[in-house]
Amino acid sequence: MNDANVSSPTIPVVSLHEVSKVYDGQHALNGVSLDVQRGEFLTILGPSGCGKTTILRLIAGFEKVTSGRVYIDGQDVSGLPPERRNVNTVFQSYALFPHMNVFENVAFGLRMKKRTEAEIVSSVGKALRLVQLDGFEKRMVGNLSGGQQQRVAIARAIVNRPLVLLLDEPLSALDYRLRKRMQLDLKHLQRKLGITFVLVTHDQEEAFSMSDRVVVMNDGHIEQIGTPAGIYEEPRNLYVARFVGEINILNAEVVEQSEGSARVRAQGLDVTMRTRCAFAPGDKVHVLLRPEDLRVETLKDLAEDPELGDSFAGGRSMVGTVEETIYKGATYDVAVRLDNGSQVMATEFFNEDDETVYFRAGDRVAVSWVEGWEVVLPHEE
Amino acid sequence: MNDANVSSPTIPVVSLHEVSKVYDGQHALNGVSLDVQRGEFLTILGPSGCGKTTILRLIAGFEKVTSGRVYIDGQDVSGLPPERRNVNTVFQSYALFPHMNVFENVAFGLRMKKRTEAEIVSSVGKALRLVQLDGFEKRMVGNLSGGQQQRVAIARAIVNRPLVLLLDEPLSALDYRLRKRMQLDLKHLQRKLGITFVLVTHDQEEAFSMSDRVVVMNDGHIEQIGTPAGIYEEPRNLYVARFVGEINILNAEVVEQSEGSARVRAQGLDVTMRTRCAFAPGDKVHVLLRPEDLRVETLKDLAEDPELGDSFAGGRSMVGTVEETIYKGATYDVAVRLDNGSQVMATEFFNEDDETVYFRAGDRVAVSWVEGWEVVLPHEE
Amino acid sequence: MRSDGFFKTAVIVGTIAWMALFAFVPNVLVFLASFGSASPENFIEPGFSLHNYARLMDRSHLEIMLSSLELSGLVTLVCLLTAYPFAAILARARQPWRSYMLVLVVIPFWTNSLVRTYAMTAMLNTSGIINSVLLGLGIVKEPLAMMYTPGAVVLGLAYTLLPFMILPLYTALERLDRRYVEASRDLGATPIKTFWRVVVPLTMPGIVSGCMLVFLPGIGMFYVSDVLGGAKAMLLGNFIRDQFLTTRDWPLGAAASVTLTALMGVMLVLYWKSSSRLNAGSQA
Amino acid sequence: MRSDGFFKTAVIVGTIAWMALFAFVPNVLVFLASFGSASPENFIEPGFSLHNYARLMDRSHLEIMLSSLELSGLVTLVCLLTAYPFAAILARARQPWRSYMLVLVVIPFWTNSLVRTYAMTAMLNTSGIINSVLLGLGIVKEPLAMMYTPGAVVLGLAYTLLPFMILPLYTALERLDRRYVEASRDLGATPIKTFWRVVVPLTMPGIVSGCMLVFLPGIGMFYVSDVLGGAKAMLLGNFIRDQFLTTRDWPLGAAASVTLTALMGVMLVLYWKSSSRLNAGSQA
Repeated sequence: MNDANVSSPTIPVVSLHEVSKVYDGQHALNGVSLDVQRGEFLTILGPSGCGKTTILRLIAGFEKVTSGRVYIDGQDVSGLPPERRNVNTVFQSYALFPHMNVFENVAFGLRMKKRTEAEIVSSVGKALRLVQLDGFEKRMVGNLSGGQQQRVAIARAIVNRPLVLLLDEPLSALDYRLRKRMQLDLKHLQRKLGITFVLVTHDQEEAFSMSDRVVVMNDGHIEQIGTPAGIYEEPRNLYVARFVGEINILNAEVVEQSEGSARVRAQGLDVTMRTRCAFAPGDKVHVLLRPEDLRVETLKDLAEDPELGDSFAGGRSMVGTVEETIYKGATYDVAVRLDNGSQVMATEFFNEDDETVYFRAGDRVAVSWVEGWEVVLPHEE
Repeated sequence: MNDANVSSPTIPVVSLHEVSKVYDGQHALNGVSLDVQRGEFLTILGPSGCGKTTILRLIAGFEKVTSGRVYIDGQDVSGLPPERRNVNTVFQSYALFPHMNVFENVAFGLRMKKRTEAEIVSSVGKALRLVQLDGFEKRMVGNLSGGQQQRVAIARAIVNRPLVLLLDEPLSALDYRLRKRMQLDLKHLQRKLGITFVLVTHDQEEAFSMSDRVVVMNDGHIEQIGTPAGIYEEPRNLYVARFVGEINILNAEVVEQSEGSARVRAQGLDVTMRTRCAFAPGDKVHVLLRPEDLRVETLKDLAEDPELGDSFAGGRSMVGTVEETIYKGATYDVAVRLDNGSQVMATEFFNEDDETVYFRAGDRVAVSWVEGWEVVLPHEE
Repeated sequence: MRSDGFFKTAVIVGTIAWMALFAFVPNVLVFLASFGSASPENFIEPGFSLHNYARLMDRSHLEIMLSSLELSGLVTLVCLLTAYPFAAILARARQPWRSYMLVLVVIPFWTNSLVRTYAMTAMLNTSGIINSVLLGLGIVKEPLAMMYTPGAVVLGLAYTLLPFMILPLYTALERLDRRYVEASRDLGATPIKTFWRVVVPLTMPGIVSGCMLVFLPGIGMFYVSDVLGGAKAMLLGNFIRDQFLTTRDWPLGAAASVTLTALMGVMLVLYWKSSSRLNAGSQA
Repeated sequence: MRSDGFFKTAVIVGTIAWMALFAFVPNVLVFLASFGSASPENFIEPGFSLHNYARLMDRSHLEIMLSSLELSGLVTLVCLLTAYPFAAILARARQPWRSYMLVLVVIPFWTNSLVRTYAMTAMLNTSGIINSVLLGLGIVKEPLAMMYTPGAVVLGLAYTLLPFMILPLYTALERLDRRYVEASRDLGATPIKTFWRVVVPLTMPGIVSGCMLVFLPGIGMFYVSDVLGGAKAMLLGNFIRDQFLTTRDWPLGAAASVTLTALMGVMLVLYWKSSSRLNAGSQA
């Protein structure tokens, strides 16, 4: 067994090559390739059953690949059992040993490595201080709260100084408030330790606020890999666009294509849009607009204020009726039924002059958007 | 047993009077009084263990009050078992009968009421259509997905046309995406049926986007009752303010108090703030600022742009250094360490001219806020 | 790694083969013996004839079998009716009461069952405790003859076998999620309707395994029948024992045993069939 | 509502009282009998003397007790070592294999245990199956004398009692969350270390209840010892039976039975004490 702590910084710390996994004749993973860089915080995002946990289990060694290769620190680990891989896991249900106290749980990995008692006491103490649980050594794990158990699970893993820490939806069992706090704590812990974190979640907010890179999965394969901003702003297809946030999808047709942009007819509008794809005139496309990029004004205001009216006259404005407004605290959503029957959702911020929700159900409004913030994708069905 | 569907519209549909509940000598609820209005969507919001589920169980009749009274439709139900109360529950774990198919699960309540077979078939059909599960009648519940089971549980409850529908964290077991969709679906269902909904959750976003009124609970008592906007914008104390969203809390001292406002010294600033509380000069107070109400500009920009500089010169600007930025998709958070050592978090929106995150760790910035959007509360410890 | 996997497979296959051998060979021997015939020197003469089974169809043998099944069925019923409420209370009790009551269930199991059977005679005797109490209270004038009656055998068997009924019922009831009961009440079912429509169907596996754990040994516990039932061979167990011990007609005893096993298998299959039909077609 | 609550309480109290009566009265009778003395006409003369316990301390009686405990301990060990791997495989097996293997466990229970014991004789006899095979393969020249040895009794008892060991172990292992095993491996423990440090401690309740379900009946199953062990009264069960059936010295039999129960109680208490000390002080 090589000492994986001494290793080249240039090769990926974890690498999956064309990995497939079949359970009962069903593909849980289908030809997945992925490189995890040293020291990064990578999040695998997807709905339940998309195969994201399977990736973690293959890296940890709990499952064997059906085909393909898994490398940790450049070494093919396909044949290695979990105890011989220099990675540790924080389980979704924590899996703390119920017959041991907090100290013994955290010390377990060190005892397996036959460290001296003095070393163990000092390392466990440090790990528990890192997760702010010093003084809890003798408590039985069954008597701890969910958040405390979660932190014991993290301490139990990091005390071994693994090359990679694998986290399987570690926050899903926590309360909303505690989850938000732990997101920041985990991110800071990762920076402090410099250990590579690979986290699995179905919560897009969690993925965005913690990760350096996000892997969006669907049905056993990877849809897109990129930075949070890259994925949110330039989704590669409708699935990714829908999964990482609310989105409005308009059906449209390409009228004319030129370098880097296309003239598109959507909802009766004729607009030139920036796009990286190549289309032919007549191609069906989707125009994607995030709710927070939409601007909504009442027809009444537009008529009364010529300057405002001008800014809406650029050809990018659609007319409809407000169906409902949904209060969100910092923002509110406006659901608008366009006159052609389709529904769009716009997120509005409270403005300085008027703290109350401005739109009421039934208001006639025009909907426009910031030029260049739309995404044009080929038609999918 | 009175027919509760024919009832006066003026009295609260559910009413709790000074209700306490003691388990093993511990107060789960401590003198809680609450009126639920006919037809409203009321959400009880709080962390786990705050007693919110106990309220639901007392209304449903699964528990008996230790002291106090519970009224349903004006009638004291303290002695009535669950089967004689005209309310139905959607359980957190759904609790669908595993030995029955979907039809039999939904029909259970009607069979107990000895409805005719023809009536049952028609009512169950209608209920399943409402939750978009027609055609699933003969499926065993164990073979359904989480979201489908959830909808069967709702159908099983609403088919009985209860006076009140009680929902115990009905969405907590669902994926992030599915949960968001079900929030809207539930809200629309409630409007369509006109049944009073009482929902329990620990998720503030869920509470805000669905409810007419929100009850914030803590440790067995009610902290505040109000509309989502009322609670978010005018929290009664620090607990509520912290629970319903991110918030920055500055310690300050009252310098001078006048009608409806106070001159307050905070972080070296001297500002006049709107407040409804009465303070004496020298009183310690908290100034609460929501991250989205904060404005952040670099000192460099302020120096270069006199107009911008002027708007920050109103006495409400604090200087500090950017620690980190956290990408959230539609927005990003900026963590600023003020020069006096305290940390504030500001939420920034991407602006039209510059799509990238503007602030970098280490930037020197000034932080200001929209006048009048602060909340001043008495000092708590 | 290859050798590791091979070793694992070898252990698994070996263990299962050993269990199969252990479980099956004696049963196969009994099965084969039932087709042989008795011989003075070797006890069994191998062969293939249905002669022994034909002999079982004798009127006298059939009577023993039927009365034995009836008696054991009665024992099972007594155990089920006694054990169900107790198991239900047990499953709902709080600690430490639950532990105390579980010990209460285990205690009868601790004392040698033969000894307890004799203790029963001290209670049921004409000069025993029950008669003393009844006579003392003036409820009866003459001591009741309870010993050597089928009732005494049923009581003795039920007493000995009760823990086997309680434990699976307790497990089933303890695993039963309280929310199902609450959901049923919430939907308007009274406690009694909830019991029949929700609790009983959901604890059926416990009921069936409890009944099997009582019914089968109930047929075989010859010594209880010996002590409390007197000279009459009331149970099939006594009959089979006699064939092996007294009459030395091993093939006939084997045939009786095989018939009994087959009967149980048929009953179990019928239960499975009916329960799966119930599940699949409850709405059709 | 008041009357409803009263009715409920009455049912609970009634059920528990009935169980207590049912479980305790015969045990109390045995307890009382152990302090009496034998009389020709009434079997037991009530009284209070420790005479019977003193008689148990006889060298010959002590020898029977010790050898019986030793034999039953051996049976328990054989059952535990055989059952643990099988139960582990069973708990991890997929459906429908798991059901098939569970049936395999239940089958020995189905055939009358006395009949199976006789089937064992057909295997262990000098002219039995095992000797035939060994002679045929030329492994032995003379048939082995396996019948009427302690080994035969141990084998017979282990065979009869194995299901009682497998079922609680299976339940414990099936309930064991796989994640604990994965967490242990993840933290660097080999499969063997994982077994001793995680699996065994977490399945200890199953191990203890399995051992109790085998050890106690193992002492009492006199007929297995009769058939396979011959005339020698090897088990305490045979001794007790003889006191009741042959010697008619009921008080001595009762004293032996009470001693056995007390011994078990002490063992159980010692286990509880040690396991709770283990849990509380594993770091001290």
